[in-house]
Amino acid sequence: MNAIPPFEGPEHRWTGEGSSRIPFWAYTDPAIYRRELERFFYGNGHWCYVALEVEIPDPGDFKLSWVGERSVIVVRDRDGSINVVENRCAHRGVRFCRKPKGNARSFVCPYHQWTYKLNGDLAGLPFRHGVKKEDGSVQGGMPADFDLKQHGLARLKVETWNGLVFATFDHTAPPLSEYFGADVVPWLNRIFDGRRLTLLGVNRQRIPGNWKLMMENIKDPYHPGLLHTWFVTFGLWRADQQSRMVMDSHGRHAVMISQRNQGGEAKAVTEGVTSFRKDMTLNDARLLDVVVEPWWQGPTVTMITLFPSVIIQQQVNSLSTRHIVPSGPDSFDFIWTHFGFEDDTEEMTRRRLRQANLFGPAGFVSADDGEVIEFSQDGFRQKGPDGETVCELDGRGVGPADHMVTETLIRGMYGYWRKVMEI
Amino acid sequence: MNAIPPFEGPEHRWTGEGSSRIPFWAYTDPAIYRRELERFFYGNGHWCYVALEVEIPDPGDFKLSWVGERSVIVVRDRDGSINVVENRCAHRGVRFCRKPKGNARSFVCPYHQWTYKLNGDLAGLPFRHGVKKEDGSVQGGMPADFDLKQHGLARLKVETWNGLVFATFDHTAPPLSEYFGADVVPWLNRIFDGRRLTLLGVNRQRIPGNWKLMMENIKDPYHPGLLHTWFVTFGLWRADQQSRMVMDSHGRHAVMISQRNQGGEAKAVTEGVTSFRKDMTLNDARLLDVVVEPWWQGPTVTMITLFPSVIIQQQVNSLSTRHIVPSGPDSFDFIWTHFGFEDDTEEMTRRRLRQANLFGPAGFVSADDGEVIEFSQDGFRQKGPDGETVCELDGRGVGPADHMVTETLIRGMYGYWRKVMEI
Amino acid sequence: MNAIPPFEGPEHRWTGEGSSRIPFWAYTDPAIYRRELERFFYGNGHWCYVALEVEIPDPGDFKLSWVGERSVIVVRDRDGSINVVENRCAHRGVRFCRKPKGNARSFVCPYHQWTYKLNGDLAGLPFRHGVKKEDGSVQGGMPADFDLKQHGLARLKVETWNGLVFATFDHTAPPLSEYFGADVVPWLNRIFDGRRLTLLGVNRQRIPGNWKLMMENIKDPYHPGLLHTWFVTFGLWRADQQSRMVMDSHGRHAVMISQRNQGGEAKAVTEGVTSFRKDMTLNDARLLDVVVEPWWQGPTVTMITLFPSVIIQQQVNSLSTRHIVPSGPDSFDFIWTHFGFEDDTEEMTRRRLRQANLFGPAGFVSADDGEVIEFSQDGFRQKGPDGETVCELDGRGVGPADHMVTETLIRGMYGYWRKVMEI
Amino acid sequence: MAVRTGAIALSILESQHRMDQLNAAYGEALDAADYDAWIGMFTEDCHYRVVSRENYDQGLPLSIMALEGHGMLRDRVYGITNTLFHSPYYQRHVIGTARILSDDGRTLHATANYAVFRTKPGSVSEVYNVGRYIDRLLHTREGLKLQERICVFDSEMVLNSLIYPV
Amino acid sequence: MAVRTGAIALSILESQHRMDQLNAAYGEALDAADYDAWIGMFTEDCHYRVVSRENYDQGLPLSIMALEGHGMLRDRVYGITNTLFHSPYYQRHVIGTARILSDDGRTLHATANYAVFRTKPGSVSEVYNVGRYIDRLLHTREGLKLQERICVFDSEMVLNSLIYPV
Amino acid sequence: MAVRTGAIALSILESQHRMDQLNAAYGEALDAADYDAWIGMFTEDCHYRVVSRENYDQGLPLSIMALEGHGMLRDRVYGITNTLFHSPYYQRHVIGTARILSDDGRTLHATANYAVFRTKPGSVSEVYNVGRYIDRLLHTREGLKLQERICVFDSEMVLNSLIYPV
Ligand code: FES
Ligand code: FES
Ligand code: FES
Ligand SMILES: [Fe+3]
Ligand SMILES: [Fe+3]
Ligand SMILES: [Fe+3]
Repeated sequence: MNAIPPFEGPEHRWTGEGSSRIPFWAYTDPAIYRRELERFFYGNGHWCYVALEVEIPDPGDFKLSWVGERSVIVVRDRDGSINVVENRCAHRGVRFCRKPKGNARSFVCPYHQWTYKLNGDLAGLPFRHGVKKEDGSVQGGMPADFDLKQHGLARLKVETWNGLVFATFDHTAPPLSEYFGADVVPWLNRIFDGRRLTLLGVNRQRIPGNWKLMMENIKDPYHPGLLHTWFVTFGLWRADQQSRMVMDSHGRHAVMISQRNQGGEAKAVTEGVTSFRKDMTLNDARLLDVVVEPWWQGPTVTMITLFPSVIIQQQVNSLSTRHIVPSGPDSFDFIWTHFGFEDDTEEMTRRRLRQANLFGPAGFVSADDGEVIEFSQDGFRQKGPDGETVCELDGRGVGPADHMVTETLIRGMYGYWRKVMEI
Repeated sequence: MNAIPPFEGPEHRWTGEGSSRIPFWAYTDPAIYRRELERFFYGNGHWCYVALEVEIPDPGDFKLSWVGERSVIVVRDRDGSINVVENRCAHRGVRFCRKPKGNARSFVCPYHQWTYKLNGDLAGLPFRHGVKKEDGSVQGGMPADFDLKQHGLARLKVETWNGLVFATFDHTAPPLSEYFGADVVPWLNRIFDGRRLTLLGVNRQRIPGNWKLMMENIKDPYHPGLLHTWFVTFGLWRADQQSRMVMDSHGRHAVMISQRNQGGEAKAVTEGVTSFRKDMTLNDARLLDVVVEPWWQGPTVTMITLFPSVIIQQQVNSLSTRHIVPSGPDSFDFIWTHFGFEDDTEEMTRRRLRQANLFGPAGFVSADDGEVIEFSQDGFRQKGPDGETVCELDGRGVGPADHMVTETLIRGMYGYWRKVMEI
Repeated sequence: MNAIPPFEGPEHRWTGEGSSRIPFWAYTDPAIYRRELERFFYGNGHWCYVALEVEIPDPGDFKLSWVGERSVIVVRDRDGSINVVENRCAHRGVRFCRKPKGNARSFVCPYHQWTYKLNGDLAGLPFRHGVKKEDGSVQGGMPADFDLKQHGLARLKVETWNGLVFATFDHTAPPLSEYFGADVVPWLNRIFDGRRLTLLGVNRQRIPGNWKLMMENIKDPYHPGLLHTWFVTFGLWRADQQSRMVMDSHGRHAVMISQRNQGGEAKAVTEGVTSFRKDMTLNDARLLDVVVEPWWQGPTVTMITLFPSVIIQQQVNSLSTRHIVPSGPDSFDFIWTHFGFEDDTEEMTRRRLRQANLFGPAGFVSADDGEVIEFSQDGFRQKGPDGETVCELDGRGVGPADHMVTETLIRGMYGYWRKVMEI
Repeated sequence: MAVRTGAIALSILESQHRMDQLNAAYGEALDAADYDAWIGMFTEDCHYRVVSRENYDQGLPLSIMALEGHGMLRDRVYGITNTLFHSPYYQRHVIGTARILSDDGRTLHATANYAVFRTKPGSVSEVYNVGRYIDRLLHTREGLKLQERICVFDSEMVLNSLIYPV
Repeated sequence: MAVRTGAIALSILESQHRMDQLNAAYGEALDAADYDAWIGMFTEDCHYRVVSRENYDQGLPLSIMALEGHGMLRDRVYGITNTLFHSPYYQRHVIGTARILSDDGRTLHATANYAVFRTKPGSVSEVYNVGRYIDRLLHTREGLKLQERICVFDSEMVLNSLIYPV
Repeated sequence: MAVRTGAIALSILESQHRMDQLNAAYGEALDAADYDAWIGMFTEDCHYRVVSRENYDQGLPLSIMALEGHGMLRDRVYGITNTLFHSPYYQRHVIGTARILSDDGRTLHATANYAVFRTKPGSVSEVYNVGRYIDRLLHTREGLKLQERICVFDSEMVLNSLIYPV
């Protein structure tokens, strides 16, 4: 029979110019995905989010986290610094650490008890020099040239940023400040200015869609005022608001900034918007009892996408990091860590917790984001490798914008993606 | 290391002549399966069954259905005609329609509210012309050259046949009458003569086997008198009956026609048949209270296979369509829609419902068809790519037959399959 | 875009010398796995374990078993001999036998009732010569040249070994005695000396790891005294014991032999061993109420790995076969059959059953073997194709040893594996 | 120490006990493939149906199993044990506390949620069929008997076949 | 024949019956999407939370749903029925026998294990959310009402979204 | 209004209540890893077995866990908490209403169906072990105690390991 083209592989070409039409195979092809892991999550100078410092306050405290598909241990060392090491024994590959959180003086792989320091160095292993018998002869042991230094846990380069912890397998990666870029840093520092954080909790959801769809979703100022009734109805996010779309120089990171208005009707942005509910009011206003915080300096919403692994959310009084953990081309885990500040009053904490009802897997304005991402992947899958999305709102180019009626941030991300993926 | 032959791909050759020995890889190879989707379900002039008209009686009524692996919406338009459009938004690919059935005035994708007419045309989208500010300046919007006409839902070619609805992505497909062919049409019209149908209900089963095995099963007059005790014992289907095997000129569609006899012993066809139960009688005869209907004009059973997507069953008083929805090489969903006629008496409806106990996922004579299909796939899988079935009952050629002791219809289908698959 | 290297295939090279560093792809690559099935489980003169004779004592008794991924029927024929035939109908491939155990006079495939003798020969099939009508004419039937002999069930070559049953698809395979080799046979015969066995029961576990990891685990005398608290604490297995590591001349089969000591502290082998529990004693000593059996002739533990499919365990008074049934590169089923001897006293049977608490999916010293195998596969998967294990305890060469401080048996197996796999 | 707050007629506790015991016995009988016991829990003139939620909610009459009276139940059992070729499997019922909707001392209406797990021998367990029993029962000298049990199942995509009653 | 061994205060059997009936009705209401009935099982000033076991065990206050009083419950129902775009799914609750930890005739503390199965229409059923109800209830004239229900779930990785209460 | 139809001895309702409460407490203890509470539900001379349906039905004596008396139960608990290396997981028991087969006031025989769900922290829940408890209990001053519990499970292919009792 004549050759049958495999689903994945070389015959995939991105023929069009620019980045306003994304081919479906960019979301479904396993080989594309493996290259994404190599280049975005494990290499090419990219940093991944792994934790908040407050999750491991004391020496020896550790938590398991993820860099791409690789399990890593984030641990605070005796000197208070933070190490990130891969959770894979150097002897025979065992992912040995199984407790999601804990405190350790060292790491011991149970299989043969190879023992590692908190920085991943191999401290020792049983019978390295064999077992001495009565007659003095020695049985077994590791070869004479065995070098402990060559057999530690894979160690990642680590940087913290006012309470955030980032890591990378690429030890040639630039410093975080350079990685984030001058346009994004101020918005990051607006939230993370060195204040101590408090941990409110973690929520997790498994979303059966390609990981990039979540980045798109938070680089898409077009949808919130349309998909999310609460946003348009209560004026949390809608096209008649003063807003700005910021990008780093590569187009990979972005910030969506906006200032809430009073909501209600406004011909230009609610007319014909089926999700708008003219007469909707809350039975219990406490769900949206917004109180302005001084550090906001205006904006009520800032959504920061730090490519490829994390989204940082300020939605009025609700704060969280959202960690993207990809697993295959058509699924990722999305881990929400909600936090506040050490100087929050009890009321403010209760307020943040009440507003948390809007977010996460059950959130009034986030549950449906997970749903549409699932349905997008459904659509890509059913069509097969050809077919493409159309991201041409506000043109086909890439650049910052001072409004929401644009898909420029998405185009920015795929412009960068094409470059790095060499596609 | 020397190259390791991948499981799928070019090294699969159908060396033998004819179509009486089907290689196992025809049932297991993912690449073969993808070509089947392209050529049988999406192209090459093939039509797929999608619904009964009676399921969507009124304007705006819609139901979700499947063409191959693609989700489609079958909807009755204002003028009473029926449209079939792909359930995938032209903007960013979302499979947006999630209700299995309903009534709509238009289709709105929730993500950004692109809105489509019932015929799939894009009616409009929010902020297409941007948002006008107080100062009159306009923010965002789609490019000037954006053409609504280029961004509708994929629309399928549709034809109805006395209550049956068929659709195809291939707009060059021939008319249904030509597709079915002159030999099959009379048998279709015998059941579907323009009478109004009544909907009795839908049953679904997921069968972990290749989709072709179900077509084979209903092109296999050899097995019913052997596998199905009820058929041989109660004379519903056995080799001593007067019967005919009809095929279209391509060998892809077929009709198995037979006339019930009184059952009981008959040396030639029950001797040594372990499933035959000489002394079996029903405790409640109502399960098989057959009443001849005038339109039968003789035959008590007609099983029509309309390649690739549907089987139409008349088994005495039980009528149904059985829709094949493939998903991967080793599984398909099988959707049974039971129906009657508007002029049925209450007794006749009750009779059809009682006889429905013979069919479907729990049916006295159908449950085991699903089982043997699963076990066939088990057998193919365990053997690996080599190995073949032997379909040589009544010779190795292809042609109609006036008896049941034959596998000619199966050979007919695979003859056609080889031609279209170019294998 | 430039070609994306597929995960599997030729680019996998084992560059290093010897067999002390096993590349992760040897455990994860589907193409490697398929070649393993072909060469180790189905060909190249390898034998697989399928049953204990005592499981099918009487003529007609059968049980389903596995050779690699292929379902086989192990059946005792009228003359008391044992046949092993593949559970796949020669007509259209149905894996027809569905009862795990039973008694049969012949095998009948339900689909069309092709009937096979207990040795797999096709005895007959319905309507082979067609159906004769009143007028004497004959309808259908198999072609004149149809030869029953060509259409039996695939039959395996079978040999029993004092109660063990082995089979192979490779009819050119050498006799078992040659396959096991002179160094292993005596240890096998020590347990299986012709005594009648008694069946105590079967336990099953699905271990999500590569099948070779289980062979490694039982060729790894290094871990028991470290992973398994009971072994080191109660002296069932620890480095200060007198022991021997035996291999066949190919390095594929092995025996780990050791003699229990009194346990307790022993600087050389317990110091720093975190799993050692100085003061641990049993609340109920009956769990470890070991009684020496005359046939032991010294050794208290002999663990025999018969590559590729079975492990034979004597751990003090507990005896079992452990059958490896691979399914894909990253999972296998592990089937434990515990047995005793016909002349066991009731106490001895109770003792074997109590000691069974140490083994199987819930065993005090086996449950964690399954766990570490799962975690190994996790580690291989997360790292991707590069990365390798380090099996260099006691050097990098292959040879027998008179102690436990060695990974020589693992190196032996992979030396053989490379040769057969031509990698 | 608990305080008594408004009495409940003993008859209610008794009917509740009878109903929950019937469901427990029902599940055990099917899980043990004891079909005589199963039939014995129905009245001679019983109705037994297994119907998908979509058909039930739309008022469509089609079931996947619809049996009327002991005769048909026996015919089904004969099919299971003698004529229906299938791969054997275990069933395991876990049934929630019943709700008694009405009980006039002769006829009792009740519902209960159920989950049935399927396990092929030697394999893993899977969620097979979950749904709701909608029952009409009679108080008889031999205790409660099912005059009608409709099993309305959520699991509309049947995992290939459904051989045994649920 | 059974012999009586130490009496149990009838009030205990009655409270048990009330609690198990409430749980049965609770599951049935949610499985039928009867949200008014659902709200009616709570007191006006109720607390309803759905929280992961990891947060609960670590004493972290975050929930995935945290509602206070009928007003918020109604707001959630409005979200489910009017504003939250999602793929519809069936729920099926199977709830174990409740354990009454204390009952002073006014306030009752209880727990129960639950399993909720999710089925998308026309598809197969899956284990969706399993966990434990931790309840505080009031005896009222209309029977027991939930003053607080905390659903502590094991299923920490939510299968995409959780739209309806569990 | 419900009508009373044939009394049920209160002792039967009481034993039923005790048995169902014991099962509820049993599941809760294991799900909370409270092993002292678990041991406390057994008599000193108890037998506890977890055995596959295939072995049980064929009369083969092998179990995957077979413990005799508090001592062995404590040894198992020590194994779980100190010596058996494993990936931690949550258990969740959902147990059906018990059937009391006999009760002479001293010894009580009962059965119940159970489903145990396993969840690795931060992951999804899966059907882990479903089966049937076959129990012999004693009425004691501290209430019912398990003298023998045999967990006969359908889920013959264990999902790798089974560390905790079910
Ligand atoms: S695999 Fe970790 S110590 Fe051996
Ligand atoms: S994806 Fe459908 S409107 Fe945007
Ligand atoms: S497939 Fe076995 S007899 Fe036809
Ligand atoms: Fe959103
Ligand atoms: Fe059939
Ligand atoms: Fe071990």
